[in-house]
Amino acid sequence: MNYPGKGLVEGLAITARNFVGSYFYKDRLTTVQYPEERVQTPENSRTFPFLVFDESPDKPRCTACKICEVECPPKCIYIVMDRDDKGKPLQRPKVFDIDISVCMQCQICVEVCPFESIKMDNDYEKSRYGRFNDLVQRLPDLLKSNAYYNKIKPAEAAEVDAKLKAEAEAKAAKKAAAAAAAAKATAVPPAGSVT
Amino acid sequence: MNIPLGHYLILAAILFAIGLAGALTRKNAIIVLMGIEVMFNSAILNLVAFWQYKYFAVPTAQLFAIFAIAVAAAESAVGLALVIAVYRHYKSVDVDEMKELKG
Amino acid sequence: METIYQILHTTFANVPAWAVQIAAFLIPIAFIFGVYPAIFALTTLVERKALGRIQNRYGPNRVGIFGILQPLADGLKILLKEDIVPRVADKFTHFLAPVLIVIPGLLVYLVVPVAPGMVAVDLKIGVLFALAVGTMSVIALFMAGWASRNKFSVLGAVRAVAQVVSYEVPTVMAGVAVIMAAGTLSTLTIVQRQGGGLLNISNWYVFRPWGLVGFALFIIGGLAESARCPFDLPEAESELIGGYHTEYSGFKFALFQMGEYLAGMAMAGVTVTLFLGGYMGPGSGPGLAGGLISMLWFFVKLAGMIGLNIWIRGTWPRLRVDQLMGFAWKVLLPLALVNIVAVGFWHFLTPRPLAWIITTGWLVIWFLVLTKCNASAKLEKREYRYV
Amino acid sequence: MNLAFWIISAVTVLGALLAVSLRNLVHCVLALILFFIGIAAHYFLLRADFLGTVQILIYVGAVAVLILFAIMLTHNVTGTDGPREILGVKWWSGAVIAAALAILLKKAILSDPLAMVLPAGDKAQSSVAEIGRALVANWVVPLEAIAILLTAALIGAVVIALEEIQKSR
Repeated sequence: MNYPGKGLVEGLAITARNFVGSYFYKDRLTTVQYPEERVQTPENSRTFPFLVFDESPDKPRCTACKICEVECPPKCIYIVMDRDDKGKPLQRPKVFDIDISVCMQCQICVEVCPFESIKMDNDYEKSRYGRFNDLVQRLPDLLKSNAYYNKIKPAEAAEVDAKLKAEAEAKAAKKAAAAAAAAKATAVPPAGSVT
Repeated sequence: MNIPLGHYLILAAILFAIGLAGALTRKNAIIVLMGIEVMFNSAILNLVAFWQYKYFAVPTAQLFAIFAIAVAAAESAVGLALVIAVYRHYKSVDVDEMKELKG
Repeated sequence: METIYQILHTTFANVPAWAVQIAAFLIPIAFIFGVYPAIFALTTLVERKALGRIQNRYGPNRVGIFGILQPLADGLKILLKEDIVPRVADKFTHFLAPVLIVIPGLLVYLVVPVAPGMVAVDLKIGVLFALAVGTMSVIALFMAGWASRNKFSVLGAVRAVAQVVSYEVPTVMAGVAVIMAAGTLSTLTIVQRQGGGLLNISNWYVFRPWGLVGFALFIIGGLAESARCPFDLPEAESELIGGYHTEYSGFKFALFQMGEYLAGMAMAGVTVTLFLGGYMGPGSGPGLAGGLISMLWFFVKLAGMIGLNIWIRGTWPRLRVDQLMGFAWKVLLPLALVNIVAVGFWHFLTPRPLAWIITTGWLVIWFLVLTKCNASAKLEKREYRYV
Repeated sequence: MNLAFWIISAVTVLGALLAVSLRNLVHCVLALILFFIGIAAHYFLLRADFLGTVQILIYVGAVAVLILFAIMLTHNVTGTDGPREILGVKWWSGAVIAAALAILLKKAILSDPLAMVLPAGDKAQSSVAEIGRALVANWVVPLEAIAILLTAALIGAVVIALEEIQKSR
């Protein structure tokens, strides 16, 4: 049946159905009431980088090699290597700043890191009141534990852990082999020296 | 209300004079038309005042006022259409510049 | 006013007459200035919530329980905002326009009866007064647009003026139908004529063939005159930024919003008075209880009309400018004129069923003719060269 | 009521004066609207409610809007009258003629005993029904003449305004 104003009437019917339905069927409402409830972010979603440490924040995986600082396209990373009193490099960052107002979340730092140290976070609540200093993430803000990494991205973290473990085992095996070779060469087997 | 009729008549006369002055002195055709509207309205005010003070038994004065308002509306419609036509022709609404009909 | 005077005079017998007179004078004014702006504030909230629900969202629900304090928060926010006046604007006119835009909206309520005898002024020419005052907002709109010295403002103002002037004609003609049927211009009498019948309902003018057409015309005209969706071309955001109120901020902008809503509600009130029987409804009548029920009925109907406005706003898309003018002059105006003839039929054909049949037939035939004549060209299936 | 008369009269005269003397055309129209509303208020004061409403409906709602549209279509808003021209010979001559007319009319009015007539009293009320009955009974021929005149004026205005557009195409 076709009558004048059919489209208008049908439109009114649809909006009326939406209006009434939104009170009875909660799944119609697409709005998330943000501070009370949050959307579960997908596992591979990413916001800004953070630094992973294994046991304690004093010993991050990062060695301050500055590869990420060089590779970062918008140059938002600034690293100073820590040195001891004699000026000997300690292979850990003294300063590690990421300006998240500049960072474009490209994940290139993660790609280039040889130590699986820098990873992408999925924490999206980074708004601050200031425009400049508040948006620079310092080393203490950036350091997060491996457990946290495992929590936010289980699959990826498990893969990384497995890889690191394999690497460590390979390294240990290599060391053991080298030690064994050395022991064979010196014919003095240092039993139990490699665990 | 104890305003004598003369007050209304004098008010209408003043308004009429103002409208006349506007129609005579201004060069812009639209303001000339507006002056004519002022004169129209003052005349209609006279009609209504006379109706109220002397001839309230019959509504004839109001009818005349309504007719006058209708005529004034028609006049202003045609007048403004003419102004627009003149503007299209001369690119101006200045009545002093329309000299083509001068002898 | 007289009724209020009577009530007060009988209730407070020992109060001097002049005090009662002043009170009877002030109460309607206080009512108009208090109740309708309050309804406006509530309407902004309800509208936002309803539009949200129509789009499957929650509306504002943060400030207070169910967001009930949202209008207060909005008002506070807009009061604290900076009031910016463009440097090249015509300062005085720019200032005057938002002040003037509220006045016509409030003036219309003077003649809208809310209960038996409860009308601020029972003018003999009430309907005409409401329609005439409603058109005065045109001037304020034009002042706002012109004084801003902004091409979008001027375009919006010119659109608004053209729209209001065009839609005023069919609206007034639709009102003429009611005036002819009621034989009076007084709003109070028009409402009284719609009383009686079954449950005080069956005599509403909307339940007459010509009344239904007039009702539709009046709603459309009211929407267009208050520049509400789907006739919100004067402030079409996608084309004109904000239309005539582009250059207004802070409290002046709030006044524009208020003026628009008040005008829309005023048109809704006049529609209720003319077609929906005003305060008439089951249980309404004189006396205190009947008066309260009458008032309730009036406000229920007003809320219904406002709800209809919101529903339409949430559904229909905006018209194009040529469609807007064509609709007013080619559809609504002929229909309104035909409607007046229909009232004549209704008045002079004596057996009621015959009047029903002939009036309905006349209107339906003309409606079909008008829709046929104004049907847009059939769109052919488009062939695209590059798919 | 007397006070109302004086206030409304002052507003009306002010509106008329501003309407013909301001330089900016749009300001002139706004002053003219003030004048129209003042006249409508006078009608209300004279108990011609219907006429006052018609005045607002037609003059404020239609004629003023028409003038505003004419101004918008001629985009010559500020006008060409500079201060020099405003106080020129033409101005003085016009003002003198208008003042002379006003004085003459005043003399004529005040010399007539009619000028002191007081209003007929409260029973003088306009009735819309009466007006309507008179319109379609005694005055039906003028009414139809007005209708034809308005139609002719409407068509004429459209033709005049359209002619030039068609030529320019």
